[in-house]
Amino acid sequence: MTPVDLVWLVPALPLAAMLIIFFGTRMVEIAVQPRPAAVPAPTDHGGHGGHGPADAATTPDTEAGHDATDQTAHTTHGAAAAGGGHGEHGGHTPFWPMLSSIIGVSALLLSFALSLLILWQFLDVNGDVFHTKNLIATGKDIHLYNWFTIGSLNYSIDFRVDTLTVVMLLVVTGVSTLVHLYSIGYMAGDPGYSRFYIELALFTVAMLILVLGANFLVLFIGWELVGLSSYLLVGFWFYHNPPPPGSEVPYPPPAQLKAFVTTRLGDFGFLIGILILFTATGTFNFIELNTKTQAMDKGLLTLAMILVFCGAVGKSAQFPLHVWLPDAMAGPTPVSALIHAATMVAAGVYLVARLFPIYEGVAGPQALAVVGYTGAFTALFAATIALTQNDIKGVLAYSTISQLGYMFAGLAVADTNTVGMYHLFTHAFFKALLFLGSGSVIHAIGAQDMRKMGGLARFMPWTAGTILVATLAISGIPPFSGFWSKDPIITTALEKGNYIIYGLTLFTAFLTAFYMFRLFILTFGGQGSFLGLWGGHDQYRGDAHPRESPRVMTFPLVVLALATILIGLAGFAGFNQGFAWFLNHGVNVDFPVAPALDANTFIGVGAGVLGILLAIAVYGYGLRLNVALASSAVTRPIYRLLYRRYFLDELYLWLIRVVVLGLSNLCALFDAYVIDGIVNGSARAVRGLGNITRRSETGILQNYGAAIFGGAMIILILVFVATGAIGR
Amino acid sequence: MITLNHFLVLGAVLFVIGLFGALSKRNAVAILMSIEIMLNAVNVTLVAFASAILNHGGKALNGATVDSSRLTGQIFAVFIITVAAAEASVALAMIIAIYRRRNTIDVGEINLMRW
Amino acid sequence: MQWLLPVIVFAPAIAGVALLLFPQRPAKLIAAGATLAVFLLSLWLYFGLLNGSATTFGDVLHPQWAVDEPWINIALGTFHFRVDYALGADGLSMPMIVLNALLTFLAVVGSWHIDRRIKFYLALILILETGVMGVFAAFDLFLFILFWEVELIPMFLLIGIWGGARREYAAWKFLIYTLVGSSFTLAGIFLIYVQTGGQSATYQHYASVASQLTGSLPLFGGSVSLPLVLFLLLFAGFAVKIPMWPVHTWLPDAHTEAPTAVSVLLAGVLLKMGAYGLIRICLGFVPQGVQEIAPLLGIVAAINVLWGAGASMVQHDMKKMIAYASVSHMGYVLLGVAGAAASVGGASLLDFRQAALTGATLQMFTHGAITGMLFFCVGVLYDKAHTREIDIFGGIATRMPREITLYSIACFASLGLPALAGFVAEYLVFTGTYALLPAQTVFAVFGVVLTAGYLLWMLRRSFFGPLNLKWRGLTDATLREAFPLAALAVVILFVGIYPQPLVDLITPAMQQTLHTVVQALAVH
Amino acid sequence: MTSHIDGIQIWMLAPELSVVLLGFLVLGLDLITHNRRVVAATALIGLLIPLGFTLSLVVKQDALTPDHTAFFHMLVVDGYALFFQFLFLVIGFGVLLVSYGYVEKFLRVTIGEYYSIILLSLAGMMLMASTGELISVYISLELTSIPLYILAGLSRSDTRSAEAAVKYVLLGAMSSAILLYGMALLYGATGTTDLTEIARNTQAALSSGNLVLLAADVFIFTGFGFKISAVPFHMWAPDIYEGAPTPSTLFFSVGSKAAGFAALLRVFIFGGLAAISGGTYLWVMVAIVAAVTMTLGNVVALLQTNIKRMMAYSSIGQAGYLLVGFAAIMISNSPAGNLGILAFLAVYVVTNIGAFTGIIGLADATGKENIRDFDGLGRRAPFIAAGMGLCLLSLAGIPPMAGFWGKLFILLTAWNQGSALTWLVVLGLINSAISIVYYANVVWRMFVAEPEKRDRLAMSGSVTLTMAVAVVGILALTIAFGFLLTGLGGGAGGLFPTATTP
Repeated sequence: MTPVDLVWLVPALPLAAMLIIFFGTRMVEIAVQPRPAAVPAPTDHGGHGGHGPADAATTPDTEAGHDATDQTAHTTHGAAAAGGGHGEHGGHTPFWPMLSSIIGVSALLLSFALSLLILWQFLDVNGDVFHTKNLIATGKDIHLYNWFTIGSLNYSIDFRVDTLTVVMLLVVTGVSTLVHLYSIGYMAGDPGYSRFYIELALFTVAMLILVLGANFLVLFIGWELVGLSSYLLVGFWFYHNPPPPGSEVPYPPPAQLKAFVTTRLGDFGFLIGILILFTATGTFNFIELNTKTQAMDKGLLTLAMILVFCGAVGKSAQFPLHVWLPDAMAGPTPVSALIHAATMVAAGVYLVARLFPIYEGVAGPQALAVVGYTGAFTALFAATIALTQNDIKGVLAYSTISQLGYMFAGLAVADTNTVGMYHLFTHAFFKALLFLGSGSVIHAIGAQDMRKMGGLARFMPWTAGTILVATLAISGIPPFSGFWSKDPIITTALEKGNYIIYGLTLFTAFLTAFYMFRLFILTFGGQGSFLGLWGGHDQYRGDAHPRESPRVMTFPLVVLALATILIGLAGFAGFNQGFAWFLNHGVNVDFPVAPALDANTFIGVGAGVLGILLAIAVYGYGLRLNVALASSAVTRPIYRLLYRRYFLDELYLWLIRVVVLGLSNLCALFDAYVIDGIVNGSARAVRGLGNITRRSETGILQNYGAAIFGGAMIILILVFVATGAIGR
Repeated sequence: MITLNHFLVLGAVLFVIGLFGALSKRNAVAILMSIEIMLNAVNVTLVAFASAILNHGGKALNGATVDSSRLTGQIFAVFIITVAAAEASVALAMIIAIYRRRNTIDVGEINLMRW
Repeated sequence: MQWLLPVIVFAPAIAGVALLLFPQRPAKLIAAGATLAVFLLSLWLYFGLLNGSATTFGDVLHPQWAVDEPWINIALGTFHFRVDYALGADGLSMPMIVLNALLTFLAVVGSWHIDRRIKFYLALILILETGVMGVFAAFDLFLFILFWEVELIPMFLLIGIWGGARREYAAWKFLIYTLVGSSFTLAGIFLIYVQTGGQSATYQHYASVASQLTGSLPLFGGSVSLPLVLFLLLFAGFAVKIPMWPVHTWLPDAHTEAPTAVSVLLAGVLLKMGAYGLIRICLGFVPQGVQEIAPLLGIVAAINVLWGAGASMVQHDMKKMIAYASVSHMGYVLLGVAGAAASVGGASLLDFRQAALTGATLQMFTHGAITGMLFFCVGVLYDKAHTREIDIFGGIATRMPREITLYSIACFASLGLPALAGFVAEYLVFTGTYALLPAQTVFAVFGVVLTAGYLLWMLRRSFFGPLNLKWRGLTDATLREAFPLAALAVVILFVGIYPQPLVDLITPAMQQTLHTVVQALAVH
Repeated sequence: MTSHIDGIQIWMLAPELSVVLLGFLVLGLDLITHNRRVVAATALIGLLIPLGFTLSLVVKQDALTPDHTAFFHMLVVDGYALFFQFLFLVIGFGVLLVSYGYVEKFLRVTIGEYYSIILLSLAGMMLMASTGELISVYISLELTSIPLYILAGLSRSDTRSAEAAVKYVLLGAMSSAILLYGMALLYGATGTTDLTEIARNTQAALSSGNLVLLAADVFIFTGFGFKISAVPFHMWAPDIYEGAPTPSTLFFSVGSKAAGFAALLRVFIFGGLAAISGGTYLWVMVAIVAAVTMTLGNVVALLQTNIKRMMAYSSIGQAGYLLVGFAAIMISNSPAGNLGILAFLAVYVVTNIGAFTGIIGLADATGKENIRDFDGLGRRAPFIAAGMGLCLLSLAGIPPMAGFWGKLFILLTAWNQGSALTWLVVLGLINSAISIVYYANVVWRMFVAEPEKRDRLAMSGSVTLTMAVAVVGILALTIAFGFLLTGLGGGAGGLFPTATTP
């Protein structure tokens, strides 16, 4: 019984936690709540406070009463709800909800520990400790149970643990643990506190199922379930009032709907792809697919792989299905950090990495080409939008989309999934850090519009410092982790002679650095000495009283920052190669997966530096470039185009309104008028026939007699004619 | 020489005359009389057939031979006459009844019930 | 165990008639008791078999607990009229029997608040249960059609007396639609009875001669293939019940006007009678007929899915939306059957046929549970708010968390979320049919997206967002109201996570059916 | 064939004789006593005597004359005749019982007179089923009809009753005239009025004779078609049904229709008219008539507001289904088709009695007879309403009531004739779908519609008893339909001397 055999515990622990909270502490919490005298009228705070928060999505409840208490609880923190995107602050969490969070966190800690053990077991190649030799090469299949077997078709619930899985396990459990921890502070006093932990746990379970799945069936189950938890968490504050018109802040109810349906659109392609593969090979299992697909028709296989990639496009918010991710920021910030930055959105990347042997080896080159160009284009596309956004989470959202684009590009250009996966690995940490940091800011000042910030560094040094680290990392500045994962993508693209992707990614690197530092300066700094980070006069443009967040929130920031730095430093010690070795089942890859000391690297880094300098120049030293661009007649439309996100949302809305609803109305009307018209018409026809025939019944005796004899005569003549007796 | 067909034609003509009367007269009693004519037409036909079969040594129209000593046709006619009388009496009673109620025996006006 | 099946079939009706003789007061308790007893009996059958020596419900040739007595048996010259009182259960019918028993029980519990002419109401529901049970348990074609029409009048009256505003129109539409359809089915039964020698009408007989049933009929000088005619005639009645586009328009009216519990039964089990007939009789006894038309049937199935989804998208009445949703979901059953019968690939694709057909059968069960749950949810909401207008609500999730939680579970099950029952069936159907009818399947799969669209849109409009102050006084579902929902939720979750017990019992029956289908293919 | 009259022959005539005597007895009793109960009891109990005779004949069939005929083939006491005798006795029971309360309320005759008229007509009907000879067919037909004319006109208050009587008697006379003309031609063509001989002689073909035979066939069919109210000879039915007192209407709808079919089958099959050479197209005539009859009956019934008029059209529709079976017989002397007709009639009689019992019950209590007057009857008189609903649904052919089996079987026999009648069967099925609309409409009124006043209606014991009997009868027929068919198998077979000895 080695750790890897217990891998099912990794998802099982959060599941247990979820059930315990659902049926245990949450129930008690509801039970012990005082009954309110009357249901208070909902009140509105700061333009758009929520009211009557309740835990619709997961909470069974004995009486509607507790909502009222939630309401009162809410009103005390109402002002903090301003911005419509985040919950109450500084409220203290009662005992039972607190217990829920403790249960959640401890469960996650255990899973994380177990994952670490499994990593150790994998690294222990000679089986000195665990007596499992060379697990790294073979991996481990774990058969849980059968759904059913039909003839030779096998629908079974299997897990597979191999190096790729282990990496994902670590990322998911690690980041998830920190977010659980962080949320204790961030969600403090929120009426849906326990519900939050239930849904967070649900997400973790689903994500773990996704990465553990040994076949498309299990993977798809996890795939859809993370979609569900994303839906629930995005809509966590479903009861808030809509934000005022013109605000960049997304609104939960439509956002959650958008998130689910858009990804479903991708899943449509995904499912078709699965069906093609299944029909051709008769199996869902990834390992079997690697070999069985070789017999498949190349063109069909390529098509299938492209369709499968559609799923990734949806889940990882690539163009053109990226529109849901920015809106998904309507969820609480920890959720954005965990689901919509670090883990779930990376599922698409994981999917391609998981199927990389088929993509790279078996299927036609077109498949990977599609992946690569989509990724590269999306990277640039999202970056351009990020330049203009004012909502701090909005910028981060688009940067996420852009970085995911990098990952796909990386998968496409390299001969191994290492490059892309490594960027996923590093990105998970620094992007989570960025989001949690922004969350800490929002938590402090109750607003998320960067124009309402500035100079916060002096109030919240920890947050500022950690975010700076992340910003440098994402800008690809050595020695931070981002440099080690991002630069290889750019350089490999060049070495492969794929100049388009090279150009796109390179330019994107420049833009990334620019908008990230724009974000940093607008938030924490300003104009003046040291970018107004310290000293100088107060740069704060808002009206709240910012203060550093509690330890429970800053601690995860520090941990993540350390991770970013350490992974970066480890890079000098050939960590990249080690990662590659591990990911390739203990085989050393013969090509560079780390930036070498050559021109390309300098160009890559240079792009980043350039971006940073420009940002400093504009936002630190008042170079009025941005204002000029935004106002000049020539560039104004472009600025507007970017600011309005290329009007894609409007386009989709129009499509839905006109095409989908139009056709739907057509169906409904056809039913109502054509089909029912025929039905009712025929009924009316029968009655009409009756109405005509009944007129023959005149009531006059002699007509009846005439009918008798006339009828007899007609029949007689008919019979005679028929028998040929007459007229012959 | 008068053959069977003459009698048959006579019967048919009588029948049609009766029928015409039954369908055209408005007076219920007249209709009743017309019906009697129709019945008598039947009687003529029956008796004609009977005598014809007798003369042809019991050969029926379609060539089948039967015991020629029978007087079935005539007997049938007698029965018809008798029953017709009974029927007529009942009919007259009914006509009187309707006359009592409606003061008319014009069948054109006896049409309370229709459709 | 011989006596068990007849008891399950006839006990409800007897209880129903007895109900009319008893005084008002205990009526609900009696009805609930009777239905519960029937449900437990059906479970006994089910699990007694699971644990018992037998490992399967067998197939149409080897039904369990079979009863077979000649009822009408007269021979005159060359003409032989024989009707058997033949009951039995196999992998196809048993899940339906359990489902019917469960839903009827829940329906009785769910109509606890009804007081108007309650005795008559419950009696009709019980008679209805017997009718439906008979359809699933009958093993003789004439017996089948007899039970098939028993259900009509109770349903007619249930809609007519306890229905909504347009109940008169709905009830009559339901009655006439169904009757016209079933009169063609009866003609088909005559034809198949005469064509197969007219010696016996038992399923075993037809199943054994199914593959020899070929040839053609003279028609207006020309000639048409006999199996095709047979299929079209027999299918006419089933198509109305399923309901298949374009004869589906009775369903939205009936479901919308009927009282909650009756809508549950309508969508839960009555539609399944059509699907059952399609699989058992059309596919089982005239496989060639289905084969000749399978691609077309697949296309119609896809239309069903998309059309139903589209129509649901623009409904303003929750019940009507769910009604159209069941039109959409029954399309998957059609698709599965069409796939199983498609003549491409021959016997080589047997496994995929198996998957498709098993999926279709599973879909019958899951859709019954899910849609039943959905209608219960709407019912609870309606009893409190007295409206079903989607846009009239808003943010009421804050008022009735328990109700909305269960409602959302039902919705997610309906849109095919994994770990809930709907997904299992749909996934199975898709994986099966794609191999046989790719194009049709692709279109049908797109229905999954639309379903998510309209269901979640409905959730968003009615339950989320700021509370519409109008509904401030709304109270949450009481435990009694929530009981049927919770019960169904448990079933849905169980099947969604661990479908094996169900599938293992369905599979053998499907194998036998497919055996004849493949034989027919060989004949082709 | 025995040349002289002996005891056996008297015994064979005993059922009809005893019914006639019973009629006179009741009439006389009515003069002596004024106790209605005594008279009614006598009639009802008295009916057990003919029933006993019939049963004795059934049991001791082998003790009869070898060819089951008496009085020189005038009387044929085969299974077919016995079945109809039994059926008519059942009808007698039902009508007498249900009309008990109605008579004194609404009619201008005493119960004794009314009963005696019915009994005499009943005797005629029994004879119609068991005569083997044209003259006696005619006599028994008139013996049936003349009392019916009287029954139509007995209402005390209602003007429509007298009108109905006049129409009925005049049209009846016309129809019997054409029937007689047909018989005359038949006699001329075959030289005999004895059905067995006719059957034999029709085989000998002669073209001129065939024309006459065909004409005879058509005229005779017309004559009986009037009795069974087949389109286009149906037109009297709605008016007479509506105008006549309701118990009389019931008697017409079951008694005279059944008698009509009894005689029709007897003449056409026993007399071999169905099988005349060159008559091969006769079935087309019957099929067309059947199609028109059921369609017109059901379609027009949809629009009626008076329940009795609706029932009239419904009975026309039912006649259509019966004619479908008759068409099957005309194609090939199929015993099955014949059996179908008998079984259908048996079920039809019981269900129709039940349905009319409901109507009479309402008329008894309220004197109303419009369909709207049935609103809420389900709550004003639950048992009567339930029974009536059951019967109506049975008429509509909704399972599990016996009507479903009857319709299913008769249509199946037609379908079994090969593709010739397929269209007719499908039309029949569609018609039954249509018919359900107006039957279910009454059910809707009784159980769904709200009554203007909720009072409980007091139903007379006789009505309730009749309804109970009818309901039990239907359920019994449903379950025992198999036995009914097997039991009748002999009865129907008895009609086919050729079939039994090929």
